[in-house]
Amino acid sequence: MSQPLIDPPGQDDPGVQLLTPGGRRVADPGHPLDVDLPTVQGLLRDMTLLRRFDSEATALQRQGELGLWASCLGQEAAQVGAGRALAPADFAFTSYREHGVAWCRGIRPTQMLRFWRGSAHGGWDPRAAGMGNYTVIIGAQALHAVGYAMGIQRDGADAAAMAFFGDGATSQGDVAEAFTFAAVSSAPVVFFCQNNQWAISEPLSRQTRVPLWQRAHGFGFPGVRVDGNDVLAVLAVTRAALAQARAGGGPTLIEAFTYRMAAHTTSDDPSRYRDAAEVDQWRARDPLLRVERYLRAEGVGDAWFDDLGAEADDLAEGIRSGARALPDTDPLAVFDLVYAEPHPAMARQQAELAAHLASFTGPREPG
Amino acid sequence: MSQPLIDPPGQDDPGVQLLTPGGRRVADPGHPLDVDLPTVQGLLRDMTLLRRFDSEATALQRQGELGLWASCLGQEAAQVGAGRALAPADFAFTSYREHGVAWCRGIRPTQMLRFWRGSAHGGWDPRAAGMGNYTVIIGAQALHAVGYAMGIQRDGADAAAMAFFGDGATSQGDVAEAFTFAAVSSAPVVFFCQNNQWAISEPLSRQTRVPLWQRAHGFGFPGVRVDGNDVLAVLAVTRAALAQARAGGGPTLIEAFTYRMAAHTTSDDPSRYRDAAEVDQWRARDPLLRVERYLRAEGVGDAWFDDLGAEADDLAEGIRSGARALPDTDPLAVFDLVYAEPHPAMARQQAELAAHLASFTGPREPG
Amino acid sequence: MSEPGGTTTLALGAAINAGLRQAMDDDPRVLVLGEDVGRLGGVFRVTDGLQKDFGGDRVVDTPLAESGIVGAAIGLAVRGYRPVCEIQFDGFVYPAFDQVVSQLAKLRTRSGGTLAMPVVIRIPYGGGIGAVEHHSESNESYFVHTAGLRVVACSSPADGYRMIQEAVRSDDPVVFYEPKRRYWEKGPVRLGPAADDLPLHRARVVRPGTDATVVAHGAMVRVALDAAEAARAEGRSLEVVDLRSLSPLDLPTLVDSARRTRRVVVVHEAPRTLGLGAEIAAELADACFYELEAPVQRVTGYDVPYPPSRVEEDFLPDLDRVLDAVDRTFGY
Amino acid sequence: MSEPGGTTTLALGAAINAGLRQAMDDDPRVLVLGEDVGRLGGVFRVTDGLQKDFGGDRVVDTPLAESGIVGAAIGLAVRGYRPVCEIQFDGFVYPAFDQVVSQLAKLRTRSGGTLAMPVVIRIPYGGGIGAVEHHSESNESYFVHTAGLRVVACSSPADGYRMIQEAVRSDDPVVFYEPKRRYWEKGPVRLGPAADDLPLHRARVVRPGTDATVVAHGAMVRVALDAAEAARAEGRSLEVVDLRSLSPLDLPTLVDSARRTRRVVVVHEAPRTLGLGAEIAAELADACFYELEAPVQRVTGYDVPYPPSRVEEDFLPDLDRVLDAVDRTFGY
Ligand SMILES: Cc1ncc(C[n+]2csc(CCOP(=O)(O)OP(=O)(O)O)c2C)c(N)n1
Ligand SMILES: Cc1ncc(C[n+]2csc(CCOP(=O)(O)OP(=O)(O)O)c2C)c(N)n1
Ligand SMILES: [Mg+2]
Ligand SMILES: [Mg+2]
Repeated sequence: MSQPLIDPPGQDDPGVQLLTPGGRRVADPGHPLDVDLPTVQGLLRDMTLLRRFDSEATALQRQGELGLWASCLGQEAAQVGAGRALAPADFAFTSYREHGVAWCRGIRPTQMLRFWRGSAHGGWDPRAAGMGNYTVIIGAQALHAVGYAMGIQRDGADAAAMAFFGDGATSQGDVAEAFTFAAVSSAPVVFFCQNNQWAISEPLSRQTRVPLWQRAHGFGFPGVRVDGNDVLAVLAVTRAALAQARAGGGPTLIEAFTYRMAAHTTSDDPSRYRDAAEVDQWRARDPLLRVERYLRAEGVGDAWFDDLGAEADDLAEGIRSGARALPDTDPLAVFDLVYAEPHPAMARQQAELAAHLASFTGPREPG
Repeated sequence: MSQPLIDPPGQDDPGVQLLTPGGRRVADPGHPLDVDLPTVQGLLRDMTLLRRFDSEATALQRQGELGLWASCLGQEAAQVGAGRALAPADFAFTSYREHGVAWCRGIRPTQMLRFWRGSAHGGWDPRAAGMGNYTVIIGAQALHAVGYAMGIQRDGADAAAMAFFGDGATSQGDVAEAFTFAAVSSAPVVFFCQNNQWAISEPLSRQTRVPLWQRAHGFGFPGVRVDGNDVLAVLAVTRAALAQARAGGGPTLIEAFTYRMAAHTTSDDPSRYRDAAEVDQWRARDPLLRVERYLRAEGVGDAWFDDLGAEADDLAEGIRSGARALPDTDPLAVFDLVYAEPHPAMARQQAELAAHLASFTGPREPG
Repeated sequence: MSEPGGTTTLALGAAINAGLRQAMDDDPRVLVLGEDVGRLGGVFRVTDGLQKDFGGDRVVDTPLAESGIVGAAIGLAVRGYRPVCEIQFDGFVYPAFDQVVSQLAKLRTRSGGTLAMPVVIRIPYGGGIGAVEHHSESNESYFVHTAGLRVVACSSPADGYRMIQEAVRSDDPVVFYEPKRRYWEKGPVRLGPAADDLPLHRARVVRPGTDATVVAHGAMVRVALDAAEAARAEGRSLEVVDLRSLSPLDLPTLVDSARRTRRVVVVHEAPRTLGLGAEIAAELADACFYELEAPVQRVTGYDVPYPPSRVEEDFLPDLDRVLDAVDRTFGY
Repeated sequence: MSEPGGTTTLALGAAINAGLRQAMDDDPRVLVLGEDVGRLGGVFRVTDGLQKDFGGDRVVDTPLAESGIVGAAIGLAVRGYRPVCEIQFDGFVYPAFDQVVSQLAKLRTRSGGTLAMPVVIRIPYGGGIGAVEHHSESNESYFVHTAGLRVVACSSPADGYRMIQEAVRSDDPVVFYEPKRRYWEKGPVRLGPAADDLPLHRARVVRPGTDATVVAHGAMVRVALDAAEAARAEGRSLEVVDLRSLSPLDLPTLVDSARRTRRVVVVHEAPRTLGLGAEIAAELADACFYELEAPVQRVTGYDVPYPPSRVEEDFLPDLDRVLDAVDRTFGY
């Protein structure tokens, strides 16, 4: 009986594009974008520092300083374009891979690394940052974004919520429920799906047989595919969707068509399931390179790029030392985090663990 | 901020129609149907007996013989049209309201009433009937249908599965997951959504802002709306979808546009949330009346209708006496149903209950 | 109803309704979310009239999706709201299980203590109303076992009125169990503020006694009280403790009672295996090892899916089974 | 690997793989469903090579949706298949909770005993591997409390190989826990049929002893054995019982051991409140009221969300906590 895998149609349509892989600025009448050169430089700076952070984190994991790392290599434009489209009053709910969004929200790399080092489950105050902590359970955060957006509606605030998730996540019931809740309440929320073509070892064809942006139409709101490796296009499309949401126009689904260049995480071995040739193809569509080409064509010279390189080196150095210096959670403090109000079991068990830890003089036997 | 409820567009489009409310046979080139008069008579017979069963069950509930009843009044054409489209080798997974489908699968009314009387959770052998037991958890059965269809694929069998659910159910994550599983595996399954406009007190606009049949397109398979009060149209559309599924053409979503004429269940009071005028409007689109008109125009005379009336009277009488005679589950037998293989706790607790029950001489105090 | 501050007589459902109304009056950030909670007022009418008085933005008829309800409530809580979710019947909470267990319960910890989750999940629970499958379950164990949640059950109109307000005021997520078969039973309720009330997480000795303790919650409190009354005829004095808080358990009150009576019976509708009785038995065996004259006895639902309604009375703990268990504690 | 029938040495993960392969060889209606189970062979490689050898129809990479996986498995079971679902990590089973608890567990009862549900749900569980949130949970209590399910946990390669085959052969749904931190630990495995093996739902005394009994399952069996070894140095003889079956519990074996040693410690990673220790303590207190010299002691995870990995060792039950608990049983 075996059903052949159906290739989701439109795999060769990259979506809305404002900057070609070669670095040529193109116009899309439906998606105007008015950016000056310093803004574009700022975007490349974000992406460059993000990529450096990412490679540094991968290295730190290899050195045993992190327990795990989920690389965003190749997805910098999607994350920075979307992240920079967010206004300070907006709020982002993400999965575990959106380091670029966190970067744009002003969260420091070392704050992010607390999670990956195993020092804490979070690493920042979501309300202060305007971004929730990493969410590992696939798709769960989409509903949080919708609920938050329903709160924005009730506050009459000029703001929007944004939910980030992957292509695999679109299969989860929670994401569909989020679409329904958002649609019927016209909530000011933007769904930003980074279709990086893979969910660990499963290609997109295991999740859908049509392009993901089309999913939105079945729920009654617009869906759009954007070249996720084109930071300008992502910025334009996301800004427009957020503006529409804030203005009461309801939700939009953005499919950022991109590619996971690295392994799923540092625990993963993609050679078991995908061809190097596929990765090579996508290398030609590198999100940073095209901006560099564009900027150079616009006359930005070596000096600026050298400065940026130096800034990246400094960042990397700071991350290395910062990560190693990250304090572990005090085991006894764990009990204080669970409940806002006093709880007898927490008090009892905290005392129990304190006594247990105090009983050690030498090193402990592993369990 | 309050968002006005958006009326799902297309509320005035009844979908594919082959028989007008006035009883006129119309052609739809995309949905041919070749039925002879006896077949149409058979469909009206099914619907008439079903309606009589339904009203009898409502009466039995009022008399205290049933704990609850979920009427299918107004939905007879949707259920009988779909039920008669099923082939013997097909398999139906339904919610709690599809008495008409069960009827078509040869399940006897008294078997169905075991559930509503509180005598048993099921009432028939699903494999023998080609239909699963009533499913109360909204949407859960959609996934069972897809799994069953995946089994059909593996068997290379010429059969299809069919999932029945309501408009409200389309909001459940499980239904969306079923769409995804069916789409990516091209499983031979037909999703049959009876949009009866209400989910208890909630109108359709609380579940969607576009017509439900469109939901399918976002998942990559066809969706179609059919006049759910037109048994011929339902038969034609469902037959075609089932044939396509059996032939390897994958899933279809059918939205049967209909109306819940009665309360949600006998526990419900719809006067709290909907206008009698709305119900009256739908009365004009009665699914039985139009077939009667058609048959009379085709020359079917009073004698046939009288016979049918008499058959319905007999059925009702049989249901009344049959329902009262339904045996309750033996409480001790409950323990034998839980596991297929021996289980010490079942044995122990069965003995415990047996001893407890044996200890009573007179009537027991209520708990 | 009488004046605020006065005492009136209300059925349990109406008392919770009054408590919710008070909570919404007190704090504009309290919202009610659920299926049919608006115009219909909920299938048990516990939210009756609230949408009319507080509007559709504060009393929201949601799409039919429990994960969606709880997930949206979490987002609303992040935004500073205090949502009260209604799950229509006990058996319909499972589609929301991931949002409850992996999100709601863990978000404060995940956020390093920065995000409070003042979300209440109301669940009408338990059997005895002649309902079809999934409408009679007692699933408190799942939530009691889940770190990060608080779980309570009310048994009387007075407690229903007070406890729902306290649950709404709590900055932690509270699963709030309502014994649906008692919704229509009436009792005195003192409306208005009552600073001197028993805290939410304290058990209450609802009938003092000396010979054995019967521990119960929700609908089983009445069964325990009836058993105590019946036992009195036989010359036995039973103490009845209404747990009220299932998580955390009020162990000091339980231990105190057990030490005094030296015999304990725990009653609940939930299945026996890993029902609350297991935890109470384990704790009391530990805390009162020398004091207990007999092992803690459990009178519970059986380890089977809740049975069809025509035989449910045989499966629900009743007065006779409670008295039998008390007898057993005297057999050691 | 050696010849079928011979004894070979395998890691736990490889042993379960071999058992699955055997089960698929034995019965063409056995299917494997899950995320990444095909080409990748699962994130722990437990299904490695199965898709290659049995094809994509029998080893199915599903969409990323756990409710979908279990729901589809139920439909396949109705059609006569015997699906083995892989849940990638313990913390990802909750989205499937409704399908497991309201459907899988109840369908046989609902159908009046006509529909068997031979579905296995494999869950790599527990901590100690330095993982991020949701990857280290021990959530067996939820399923042990659920009537209609069977729940087992393997602790050794030999058991992994046998028990997975028995679980697949069972006509009831089985939740199959695999202690992920032991996947790479090796042990002897006798391949091929073994009719004389211990039945699936029997506990095993893995180390006989006389002074106290330590009850454990999964990864904690090794901790218990290490504790027993350490105790021997202090002159104490600990018996170690590997539960293997968590539901039903093998009470006769537990009661027998408790009556002999008169002191019992239960060890598990799951949180304390309503962890399995509660049920075992309640049962043994009842069955061995006069025999126990001390209340059953529980060495468990704390009632907090599983902590960040850099401190997880402080939270996992370890040799010292087990020995402390044994000491406590001698303090009565
Ligand atoms: C509910 C749940 N199921 C399974 C997993 C395991 N898992 C982690 S990431 C992942 C793939 C996610 O793919 P996608 O949504 O495309 O995001 P990406 O990793 O590509 O960014 C899976 C299956 C999980 N974290 N949560
Ligand atoms: C998971 C779940 N949530 C809630 C309910 C309660 N409930 C029973 S029927 C119903 C409305 C269903 O509406 P719809 O799907 O349109 O089917 P209809 O009753 O109209 O046939 C609700 C909310 C349920 N049975 N299961
Ligand atoms: Mg992906
Ligand atoms: Mg409906």
